[in-house]
Amino acid sequence: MIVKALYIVLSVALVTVWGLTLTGIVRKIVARVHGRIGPPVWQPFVDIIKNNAKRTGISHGVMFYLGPVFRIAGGMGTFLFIPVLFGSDMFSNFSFAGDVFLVMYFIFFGQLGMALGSGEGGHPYSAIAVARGLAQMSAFEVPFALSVISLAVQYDTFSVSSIVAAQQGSIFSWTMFTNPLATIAAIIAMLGMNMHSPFDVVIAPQEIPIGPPTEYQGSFLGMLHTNRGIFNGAKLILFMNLYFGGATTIPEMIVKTFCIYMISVFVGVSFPRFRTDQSIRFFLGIPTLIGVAAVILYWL
Amino acid sequence: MVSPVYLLVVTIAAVFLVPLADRIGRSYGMSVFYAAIAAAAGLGLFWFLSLRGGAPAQNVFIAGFTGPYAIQLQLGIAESFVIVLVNTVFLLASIVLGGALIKEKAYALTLMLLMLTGINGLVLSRDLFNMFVFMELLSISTYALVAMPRNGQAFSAGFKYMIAGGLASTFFLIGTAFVYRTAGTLHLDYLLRSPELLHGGVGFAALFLVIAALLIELKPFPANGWALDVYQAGHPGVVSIITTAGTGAVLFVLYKLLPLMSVRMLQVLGGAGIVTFVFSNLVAIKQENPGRLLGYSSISQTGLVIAGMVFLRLFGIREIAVYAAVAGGLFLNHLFVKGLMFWLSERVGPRPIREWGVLAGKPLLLFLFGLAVVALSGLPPFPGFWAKWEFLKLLAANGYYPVLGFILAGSLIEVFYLFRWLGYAAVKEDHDTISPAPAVTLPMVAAAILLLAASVFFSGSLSVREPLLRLIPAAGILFYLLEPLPGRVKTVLALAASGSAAVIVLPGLSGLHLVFGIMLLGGSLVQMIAGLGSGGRRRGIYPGMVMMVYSFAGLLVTETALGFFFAWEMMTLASYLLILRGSRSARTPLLYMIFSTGGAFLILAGLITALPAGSLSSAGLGDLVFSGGTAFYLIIAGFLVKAGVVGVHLWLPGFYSEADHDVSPILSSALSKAAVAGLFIFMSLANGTVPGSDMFSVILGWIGGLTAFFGTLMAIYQEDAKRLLAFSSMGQMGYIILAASLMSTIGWTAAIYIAVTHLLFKGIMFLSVGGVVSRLNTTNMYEMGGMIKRMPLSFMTFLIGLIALSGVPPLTGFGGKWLLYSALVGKGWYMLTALALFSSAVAFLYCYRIIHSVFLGQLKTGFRAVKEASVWYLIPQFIFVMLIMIFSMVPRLLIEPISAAVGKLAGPDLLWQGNTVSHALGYWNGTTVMMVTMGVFMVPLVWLLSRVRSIQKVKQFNIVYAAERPDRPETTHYAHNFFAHYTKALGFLSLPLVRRFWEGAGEWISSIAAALRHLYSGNGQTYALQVMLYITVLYLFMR
Amino acid sequence: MEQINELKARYSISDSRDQRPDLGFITVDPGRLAALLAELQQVRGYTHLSFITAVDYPETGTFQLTYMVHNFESAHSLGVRTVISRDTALMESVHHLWKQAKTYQRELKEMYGIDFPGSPGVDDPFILEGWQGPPPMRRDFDTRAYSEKTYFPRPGRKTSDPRRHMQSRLYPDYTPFEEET
Amino acid sequence: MHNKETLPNLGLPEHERDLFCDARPRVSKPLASYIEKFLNWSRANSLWILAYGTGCGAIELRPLFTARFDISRYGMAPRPTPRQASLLMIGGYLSVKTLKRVIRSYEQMQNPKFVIGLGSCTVNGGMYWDSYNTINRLDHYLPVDVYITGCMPRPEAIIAGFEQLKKRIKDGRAEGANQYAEQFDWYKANQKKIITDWNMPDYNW
Repeated sequence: MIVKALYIVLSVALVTVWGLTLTGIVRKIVARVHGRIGPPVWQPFVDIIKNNAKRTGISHGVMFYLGPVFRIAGGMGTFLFIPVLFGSDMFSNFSFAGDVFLVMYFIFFGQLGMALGSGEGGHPYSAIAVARGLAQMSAFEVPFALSVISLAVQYDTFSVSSIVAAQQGSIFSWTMFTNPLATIAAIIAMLGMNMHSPFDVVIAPQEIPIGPPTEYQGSFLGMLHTNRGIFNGAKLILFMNLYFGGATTIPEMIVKTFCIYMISVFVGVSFPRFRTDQSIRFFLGIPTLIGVAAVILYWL
Repeated sequence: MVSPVYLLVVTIAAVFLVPLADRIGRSYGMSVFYAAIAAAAGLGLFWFLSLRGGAPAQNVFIAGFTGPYAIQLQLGIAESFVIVLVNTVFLLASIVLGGALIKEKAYALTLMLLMLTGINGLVLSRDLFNMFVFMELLSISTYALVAMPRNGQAFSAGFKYMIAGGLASTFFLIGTAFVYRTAGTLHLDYLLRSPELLHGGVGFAALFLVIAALLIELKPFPANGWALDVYQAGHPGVVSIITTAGTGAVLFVLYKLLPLMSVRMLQVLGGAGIVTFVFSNLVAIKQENPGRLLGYSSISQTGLVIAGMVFLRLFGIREIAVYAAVAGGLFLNHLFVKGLMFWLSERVGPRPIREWGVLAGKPLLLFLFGLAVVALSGLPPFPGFWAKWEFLKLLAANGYYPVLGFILAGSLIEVFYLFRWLGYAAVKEDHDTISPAPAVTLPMVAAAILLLAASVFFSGSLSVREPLLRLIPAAGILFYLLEPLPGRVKTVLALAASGSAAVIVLPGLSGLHLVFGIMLLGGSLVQMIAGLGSGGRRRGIYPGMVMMVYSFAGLLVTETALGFFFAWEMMTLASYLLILRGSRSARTPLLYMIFSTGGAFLILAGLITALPAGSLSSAGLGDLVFSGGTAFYLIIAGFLVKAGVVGVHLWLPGFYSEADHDVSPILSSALSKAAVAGLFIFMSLANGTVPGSDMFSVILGWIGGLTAFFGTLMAIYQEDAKRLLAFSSMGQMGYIILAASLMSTIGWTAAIYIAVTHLLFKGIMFLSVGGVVSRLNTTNMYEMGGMIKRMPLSFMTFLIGLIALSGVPPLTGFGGKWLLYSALVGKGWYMLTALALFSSAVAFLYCYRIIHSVFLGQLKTGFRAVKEASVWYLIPQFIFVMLIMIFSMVPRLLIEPISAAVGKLAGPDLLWQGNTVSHALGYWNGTTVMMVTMGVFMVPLVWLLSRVRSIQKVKQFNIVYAAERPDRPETTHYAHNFFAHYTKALGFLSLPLVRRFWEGAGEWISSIAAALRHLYSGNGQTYALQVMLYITVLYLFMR
Repeated sequence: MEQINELKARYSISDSRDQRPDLGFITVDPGRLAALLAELQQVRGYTHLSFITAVDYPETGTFQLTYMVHNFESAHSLGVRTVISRDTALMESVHHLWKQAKTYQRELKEMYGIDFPGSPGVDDPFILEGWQGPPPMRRDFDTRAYSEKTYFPRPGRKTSDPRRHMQSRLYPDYTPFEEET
Repeated sequence: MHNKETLPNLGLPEHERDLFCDARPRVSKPLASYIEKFLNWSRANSLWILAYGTGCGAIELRPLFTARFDISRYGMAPRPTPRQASLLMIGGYLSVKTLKRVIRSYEQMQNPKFVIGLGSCTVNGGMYWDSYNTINRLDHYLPVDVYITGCMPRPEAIIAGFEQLKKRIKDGRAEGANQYAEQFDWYKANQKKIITDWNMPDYNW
């Protein structure tokens, strides 16, 4: 019991540090591509410290107060239901508590709580942003769901651990190679999930200042930023497990998640922004068809 | 035994006595008049009772001859039955007419008495010529009485009536002559003894003319234009006699002639009856005048009675009890109801049906009217219901499915216009009032009581043995009588009544029945507590509510098909009453009634088709035979209509949302489960015996999936909080149907699991919103906002409900989703899995929309002082919240009993290991998930709490507003047209195509009705021509 | 210009001149202005009101108002001028001819204190929120004194004429013309 | 919540007072010096800017984000909402009307918060010094940490100003928020002297 608790602490610490560092690295890389020097890699940590070091704060009420708590609980929970390293007891987390559907639905836990919290803030921009975010979410969920169903058909299981186990062996037993269509559909869905450009109308900073967290500051914001690291890490690890053969060691995990993240960064810096209705139509178009094809391919 | 002659003697003697007594004084004349009629009715009753007691039938020969030349009167059980009915109604109608008669001279009284003599004579006499004489007596007195109002319209109507009546008499007389010429006798008994006498061309022609004449007297469609003006122009009292007693006598003559007819004749005659039934109902749709509408309705009922007895004869049935059950039941129903309705129209006065809102302020009259409408529509517990059931059962047993279909279609049309009318009456629009008139009200009450007594009689003689079923209407009436009590007292009484039903019923149930019993009864009971939160008298809620709960119990307890259908129809009726009271428009209850009745008719058709061969008495549910498939599919289709699947969901949003705030939760959370219960009861009955069930489950699955999707999609566009929740219920029903269609252990477990959790969270959400709405007096979400500040408890429960609804772990909703997807993927329905996943993602949209628009965002200026919802609204919510939390902590508590109740079906079972549930593909440990969630929730919370000292609590306008300050809360709250971009992207999916389709269908039917109306030109000559043509066509068919 | 000549007599136009082929000015009595503008708009095709502006002449105690109207067909702009007394500072509103006139009139009310009775919202603040001093665009309003009194001037501020300052920075040897004379 | 003393909010009509928080701003004492030193380091290295482009200065801020000047290397980033920003950049002259918005934005930022006045106009009114509608000295209305003079200052000058500010922060001298809370009445009096239609609470939380 205590050992497990220690493992969990270790695991969460690992994903927090790596998730935030990854954000820092990516910022640095993007800056270099722009020809800038860019912020230091540890900048996300400084930001979090700074935010928590705010001496005052405001709260609009209990739900507002709990919003970031929900958010970070959602992030940590999502992470804790995913096995991080294949075959490692230390980093298996609570993956015995549920399968891939649990993870898919737990993702919503934090988003829902955050949406509620920002809703109590009473700011119209928060509500607008949540409306956009939910609309977009419902759309990218379709290719992702199809992709996961295709995996379930392919591997005959919902269990993330089993899916990872089935991909062991050579690099060519990764889902990426055995089921490329599902992988493509999921990667496109991931672009929406990560809310990078072209799907960042949710937080459109110039138009609806930063979206849902418009009213959040100080410790709340620090918590949201921490969650960004955890949640990003969790999502990347999930994708790594489902499509890229999982990882057996921490360095492998780091390399793989980095590469997966770079996909959405690459797309993000290359494309302008979609309007909400455009992104809904986009996700329900080609990506969905790819997902359908992936399912049908394994159905037959 | 008193000789039947005295029946005629009494009235004829009175014909002479009345003028004499009238000389002495008006009141003496009237007294003699009423005494004579009362005596006649009393004689009828006496005979009926003694004949039932076993006394032999009497044959009396008068006029000094013995048969075949004598005047023969026969008094058997059938005759006495008709005599007692027609005389009673005649008596009641005369009381209604009292006011009009007293202004006339004595001859009006004598005419009335002559009319009664004619009627009684027709019933009693056994030879054709006497029948002719009595018919003439009836006709002539009718012409005169019709013209009694002495205006142009009445004269013209009477004249048209006379032309056609004259034609009919002529044909009858010619036919009688031919019969005499061919057979040498006019005595029915002789003719029956040697039917060969009427064989051959002349014999046929003779019989044809007689039958055609009788048919014309019964005003068959379309040769009935001549009669219809009478309904509009005549005094309602007189008209009620014509259409009940007069028609009854002629119908009885037809009944007496039935054994003479050939199969061909019977078929054509039955067809004529059905055509009359269907098309008269169709034309009635377009009627605005109550008299005329009732006229069409009477004619259609007459058609149905004709069809009833003719088909029975055609099926070779000789037992008089069956005729009594079918034709007698239909006739009795028609008799009292039409009497009641015509008298009511006298009471309301010359108003088109749209203005019958004057009844809304008169509980007794409205009750009587509602009773009449319900009875006439063939709903239980009235005789029409039992009679129709028997009739349709016989039709199905003999393979007359098209006829069955026509009757159901006609009945549906009938339900439409009758309930539309009831809707007009129930919605108070003008403040006109009608003066009291006990002389009219008393007969109506009497008729209603007689009708109810007859209902008891019929239900007793026919097969509904479970006492609980009889309690359903009894409870309704009891609570109607308790109406004057204060609302809270009635709530407590209703709780007690429903609670005792639950206590009595539940221990006797097992398996799925028990699960649904707990859901339906327990769910309703808990939510009924909310009723204590509303003050006032709350008229009209509890009769429906208690009836509904008892119907739930009945549905689960009953073991017979008839019992099931009875309970089902009672439930429909009860819920109709509930929505009628709460609804703002007449449209919603009407739509509900149409679709519910349509669904019920599908179930009815399926049930009687599935009845095992040769079961005249009622068959058990277990005996139903589904091997043909059709019956099963019809039943399932019926339940799907009731569940409101996409395509037939038109009634759903209004129905779930427009009732009172404490009633809507029950309708949406519990009543919706009745359809599910029915679905499961019949699917488990039929499991494995239905051919082609693979295809069936695929189709059912897609219906469920599309319902889930479209229900959800439409929910996100609603501006009305309750409508949003209603569409959400539609979506959840879709999941349930989808899961049920899988026909696997996990699938059914999922379906029932979702049903249970839906009951819980939808109950919470509706009650919470109901509590809010009852404080704010608006259901528009954009007018609300910020209620978390004023109603934190309601918010809390709503939030729990919402998390459960959305399927986010750790609450119960996730279990349903997990089971559903597991079962779907296990079955290999991948596209449906994706559709379900998409729907559940879209569900987040409306979830957020409602909680944000109502509880979060900006508190509006006008609502700054509202209080937390009533504690009575909160108690049921907290009970449900407790249940949700328990089931979330230990899902095993819920899933295991359900899967035990489901039993073993196709597909893998669920395996348990501690709190982990697993199947071949996946696994889930709800308890661990809950623990982990609480753990990860606590850590950041503790950190934030350590910082709480530095946090300033601010108010709603302390927001960053682009360096401005918000102007008003109303303009700062983002709530209207919340998902505009969704409309832009996927709006084409939510176009009201279904509504347009049904409106188109309605339009189409209505234009047919309008076209048919052109038959009625108002010209006497045309009508005469129509009669001639009708007879010609009839001849061509019968030949 | 024939058009103007036609109008001249009827509206007692006191002065008219063509600045450019597509731009002319006429001056009219304040009392006849609205009628003239109505005819220009409805009969003469000057359908567009470009702006209304005022010039303050404290010397003569008058405001000169200019209503610039434009004819899209002939691409001709016409400035209709009128002179009103500075003391009463009252003018007839033309918002019934052009809705947007109310905005210009509101501005003139705020900046010059010229009232247009009946013009919708003419008393609402236009760009100055809660201004309580005299109308700031009147030439007899001393903004510097007002500023010094109101806005905490920072002591020690040195002010130099930008032109001379730049001349001395860039061309130290240059002697300005006016100083020569 | 700790400060029992409330503001009268007389500028608001009666029915609107309940819509705004009426608490006074409060002084937040710095923590123990070694912790505060660390925290100040983080504050100095994570300056999030709320750029209020009140005047021509706004145009000079744009180049800061380009590859040539790149202030992101100092951990600085623009932030669209005052709630999350710690540095308010006043980009030029302030009319009375703009000042009102600036005050509101400043008050909506959370302690610690810093102000940089950009250009001569914020120092002494600049070329608008005698205008009837432009303030002369920003520090009479808000506590200014650093003034960057010039008309307009070049990006290099602005970066130098940032360095100055970071130094002040690290030295623990950038306590403008506390100063504002301490001398709240003085600031408020100055503000209300020129902003006559005060239709907001006395302190915009």
